[in-house]
Amino acid sequence: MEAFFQQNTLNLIYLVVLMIFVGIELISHVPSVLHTPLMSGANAIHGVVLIGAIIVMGNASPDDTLSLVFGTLAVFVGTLNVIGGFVVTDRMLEMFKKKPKGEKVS
Amino acid sequence: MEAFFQQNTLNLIYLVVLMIFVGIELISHVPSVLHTPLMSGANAIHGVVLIGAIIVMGNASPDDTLSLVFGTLAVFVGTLNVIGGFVVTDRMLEMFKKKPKGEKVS
Amino acid sequence: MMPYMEIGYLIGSVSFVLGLKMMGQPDSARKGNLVAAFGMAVAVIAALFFTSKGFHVISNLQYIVAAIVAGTVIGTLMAKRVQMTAMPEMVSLFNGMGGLSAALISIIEWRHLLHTSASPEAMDQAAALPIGMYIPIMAGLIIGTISFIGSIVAWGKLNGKIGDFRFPSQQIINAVVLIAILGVAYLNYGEFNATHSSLYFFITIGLAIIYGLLFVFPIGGADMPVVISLLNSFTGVAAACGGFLYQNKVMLMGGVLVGSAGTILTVVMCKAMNRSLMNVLIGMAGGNGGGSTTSASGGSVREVQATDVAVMMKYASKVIIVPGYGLAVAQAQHVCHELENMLEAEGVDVKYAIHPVAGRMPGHMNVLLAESNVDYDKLIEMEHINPEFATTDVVLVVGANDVVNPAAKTDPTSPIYGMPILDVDQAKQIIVLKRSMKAGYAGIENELFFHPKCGMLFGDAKASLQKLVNEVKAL
Amino acid sequence: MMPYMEIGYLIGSVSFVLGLKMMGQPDSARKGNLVAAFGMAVAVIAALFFTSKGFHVISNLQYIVAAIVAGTVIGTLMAKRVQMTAMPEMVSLFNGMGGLSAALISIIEWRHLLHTSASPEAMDQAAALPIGMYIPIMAGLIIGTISFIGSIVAWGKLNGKIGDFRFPSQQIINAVVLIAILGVAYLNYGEFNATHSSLYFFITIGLAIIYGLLFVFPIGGADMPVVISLLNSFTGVAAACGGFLYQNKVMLMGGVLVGSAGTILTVVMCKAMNRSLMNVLIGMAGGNGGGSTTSASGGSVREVQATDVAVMMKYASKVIIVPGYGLAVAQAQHVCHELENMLEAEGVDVKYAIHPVAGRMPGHMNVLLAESNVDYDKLIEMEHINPEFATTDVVLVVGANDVVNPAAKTDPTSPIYGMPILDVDQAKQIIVLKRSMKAGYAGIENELFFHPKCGMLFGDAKASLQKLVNEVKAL
Ligand SMILES: NC(=O)c1ccc[n+]([C@@H]2O[C@H](COP(=O)([O-])OP(=O)(O)OC[C@H]3O[C@@H](n4cnc5c(N)ncnc54)[C@H](OP(=O)(O)O)[C@@H]3O)[C@@H](O)[C@H]2O)c1
Ligand SMILES: NC(=O)c1ccc[n+]([C@@H]2O[C@H](COP(=O)([O-])OP(=O)(O)OC[C@H]3O[C@@H](n4cnc5c(N)ncnc54)[C@H](OP(=O)(O)O)[C@@H]3O)[C@@H](O)[C@H]2O)c1
Repeated sequence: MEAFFQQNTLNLIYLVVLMIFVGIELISHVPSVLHTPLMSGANAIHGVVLIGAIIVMGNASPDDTLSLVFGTLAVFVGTLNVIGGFVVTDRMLEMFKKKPKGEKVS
Repeated sequence: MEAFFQQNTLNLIYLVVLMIFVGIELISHVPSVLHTPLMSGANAIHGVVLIGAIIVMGNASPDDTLSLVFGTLAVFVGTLNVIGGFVVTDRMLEMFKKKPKGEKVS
Repeated sequence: MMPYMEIGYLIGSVSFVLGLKMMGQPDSARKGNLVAAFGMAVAVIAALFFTSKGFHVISNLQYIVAAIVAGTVIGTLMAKRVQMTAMPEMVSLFNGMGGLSAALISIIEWRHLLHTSASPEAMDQAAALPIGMYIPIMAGLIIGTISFIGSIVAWGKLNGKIGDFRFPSQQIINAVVLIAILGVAYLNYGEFNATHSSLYFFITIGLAIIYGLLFVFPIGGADMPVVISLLNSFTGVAAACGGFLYQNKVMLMGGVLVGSAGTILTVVMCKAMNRSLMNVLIGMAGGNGGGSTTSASGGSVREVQATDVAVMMKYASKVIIVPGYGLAVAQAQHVCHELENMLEAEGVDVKYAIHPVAGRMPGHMNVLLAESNVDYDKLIEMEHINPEFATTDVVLVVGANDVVNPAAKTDPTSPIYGMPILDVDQAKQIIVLKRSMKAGYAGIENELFFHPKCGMLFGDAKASLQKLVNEVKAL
Repeated sequence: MMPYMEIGYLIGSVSFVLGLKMMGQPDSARKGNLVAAFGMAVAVIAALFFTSKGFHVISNLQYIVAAIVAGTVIGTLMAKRVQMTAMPEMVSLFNGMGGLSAALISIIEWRHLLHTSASPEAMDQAAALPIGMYIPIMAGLIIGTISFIGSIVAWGKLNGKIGDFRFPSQQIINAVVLIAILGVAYLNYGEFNATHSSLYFFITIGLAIIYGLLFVFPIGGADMPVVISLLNSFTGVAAACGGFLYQNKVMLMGGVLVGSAGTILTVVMCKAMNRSLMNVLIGMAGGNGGGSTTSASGGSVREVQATDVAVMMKYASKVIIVPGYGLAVAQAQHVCHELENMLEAEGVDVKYAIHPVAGRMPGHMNVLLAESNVDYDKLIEMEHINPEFATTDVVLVVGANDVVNPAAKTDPTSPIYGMPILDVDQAKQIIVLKRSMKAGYAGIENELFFHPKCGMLFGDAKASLQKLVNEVKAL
């Protein structure tokens, strides 16, 4: 419990709490036609796990094959998540381009 | 510039940025009749400066009269801000109590 | 051990956000205020009795507690005593107190900085003034002072103690002063040295005070709500500076939250009366220009007698009352409610049309009428009432002007063009209660008063309404 | 030096929030997506080439870059190739990849933890396993795995590879498995020791896999959008765990943001089809029940011929097309657009009535019809089109069922009771294109089909529409 409350952990907790608020506020006022693109966009964003995969690779010693293999795989699938996610989202949103204003959708 | 980017300063920057988002999101969807109570409520919240005044007093050495005087004054006015702010806000909002639902206002 | 202080601050910060969120919805607004207050209490207790090391009573507790008690008592009294309609003044005053507090903190911390740097061992590298502390200290000082002085002026204007006061090329002067402040503050840093730099320090304070005055003086009294909201966010930023200085999260969170929320709120308020923040700041509120009894387009006004109006209303099936700033000035909300009741008793359907910016602060009319216990369901927002005017026999405009000015729709040159208004001209009859032909807040003439359907019942709103009440009784 | 890495991460985090915010408004949505993508790029570069100490190329760069390039190429291809209507599958698949990545990271970090703790100097206090690292590692592992497996199953269900599969008392079993996972993870911690604890570790993984399967198997294919959105937020949390593990802010921010946004989104989606998340999770989607040709209330259906319908429409002055899931199944959007054009050419006013949850994902119909270049202004949202039915001659219901089912209004016992529907029964004539009398997603009968005004044109939507096109041409 103590360990859990180290100073820097506390910082992170602040960030987490605030971010939760942000997430909630951002989504609660969204027109329903945008739900799917939003889901897809969010899906791309959590591809940030890729950063973690990169860090892992950075720490892996070149002789620790298993870590390297898993790490590379992690980077690969992470990238799939990011790139695929953003591209799919973009394609979905392309559909909305012909929209003149924003009324009809909301 | 460097000094400005110390690790913990960076943490604070994250907090600041997020909080700005939160503030904006929270207010942008508010019915106009609530503007004044909100202003008043926010006014009470920044009374948190009182904490600073308390910290100052805590650090002031008992023989440093000027600090003590100013510090005490700071605590006093800070408290005015807090208490006065919350009480006024409450009185304003009291006005809305008879409201059944939330439509007419929004 | 657990870092109770940190946790206390965390609770505080979260309840601020939560509280403000709840304050944004009519149903939970009041609870939200309590939530925020609770968070504040927790944070204060954490500051008084804990350090990150654990339980530890703060030194000089006696003074602190004394000050807190005094502040609580006086603050509560002031807040309880104040007239509903004087609330904005109150808010402004309390806001100023916050700014003052921030400024005082900076002054003390500054002296502290001097001494530590002046101490022998620090002497050699005296010039090395920790910028990480210097910036927040000075920022807190400057912003705090401006917000303090500004709020006091705003307060004075609202209760009429201080009038508007414009001077040539004020923007330039203000800009100059602002730059001067930064310049001096910079010098103060560069020339830092335990002894004489304090001079620059005091100059900075002086300039900040001057800026505070110049900032608010030119702004029209009616725009004060906007200004207060702006100063409000200033104080927030000042508090946030303290947060940086002490790396104290609850101060930072609370301060920044208010800083950003306050700024948005200011913008939203301006939008609601369709003015740009810029206009407000450079004091472009059209001061009340005198009015004439013949319109530009040469029509003339029809004056009516209380008796006729009373008859008209008593035998109407539907009456809509349009309250405006004048109702507040005349403090006529109670007699207005009385009239409403009597008409209702006569079987007349009476409603109030609430324009979002009627009066001088958003929600002014709601607050005012609620005070006289008007049933909340009778207060209808603009967008909902506008369709109803067509089916209304009599519209009673009580001390409202701009919010029923057709120019907002018809005259692109008008300063209020584009502002949504109440379409009273749809009704069969319009009766306007005001003292003269004088213009309202926007300082422009109102074609409506020259409309054939429209009759003017001149006189103080309270007096006129009283007459109406008596007449209706008499009938 | 400046902590470029930190700044890069900051930029990343901010653009995530900004991007998601922009994605929430139709006008800025697309830009928002790019903003988020930009932020991601910055963060990745920061991770590759900087440390908090400054510029420093990461080790094993070659592998990393190779993997990234491969991922980019393949990811782009997959995303570009996929059918508009298969998008949800794609999203689900990519979401699974994210989960897998998180799980792999945890596995590696875990082995790392073992070795360091197993190292001689650590041996003596081997039991002291840093919980600050253990919790995020295990959490990342478990959540990541569940979300990986779950997403794959969802993907399989959406493209029909995997069917629904319910088993008795699944909730209890799921709960048990979940508890087991936590239990084993706890043992794994308690019994920590460089050698055999790995056993528990693998058991945890196994259980997580099982849970992932059990979690999604029972859920009806039609509910997959909701489930994907939920798994989406899971993956977010898994990424956030990484953020805790490495005290890496951009991972934390991005992860938490998606975690919270995803959760809300899930709830909102359920609301839109007026189901509770609970129902969805315990797989209470009414599977397609077989239908009858005589209604409970004993009415019978009227079957119509393409010719008659063609005539009807050609000489109508206003036709509204109600697209539904069937349009997507039949891939009939293009021929539908063709029909629309022909009618327009005949001077008929044609519009589309878009129900918020028509199809199988929100916006499904918009996406589908936009693909066949239907003019966006012709797609009218429910609340705007409903008033227009009264003035409509022919409503053409193409593969829609639940969204036009009057039971939602009339029958409190109906599972869709309370869901807002399109009031097609206001129109003069209703023509329904579907293959049989089978029920729709909600698995309930539709009184509308027995309505005297309503004629059924049985057959695959695409075929039927093609017939109509030909008939209209022929006339
Ligand atoms: N609500 C806000 O947030 C806010 C804030 C700042 C400014 N404003 C602005 O304030 C204006 C509000 O419009 P409004 O129609 O409510 O007020 P108004 O346009 O300012 O008109 C008020 C009218 O009431 C009359 N009046 C004053 N005292 C009176 C008394 N004792 N008895 C009877 N009549 C009296 C005045 O005419 P006589 O002098 O002839 O009696 C004046 O024409 C808008 O322009 C709005 O933009 C609003
Ligand atoms: N939009 C979302 O986010 C979402 C997500 C999940 C679930 N849902 C649910 O899905 C439902 C959507 O309603 P809906 O009316 O669009 O669809 P629906 O109620 O599921 O009905 C679709 C109808 O289309 C017919 N059909 C299927 N294939 C066809 C084909 N090839 N040609 C012609 N007709 C075909 C089917 O009847 P036949 O088999 O007789 O042809 C079926 O009755 C709602 O209940 C909604 O709650 C929506």
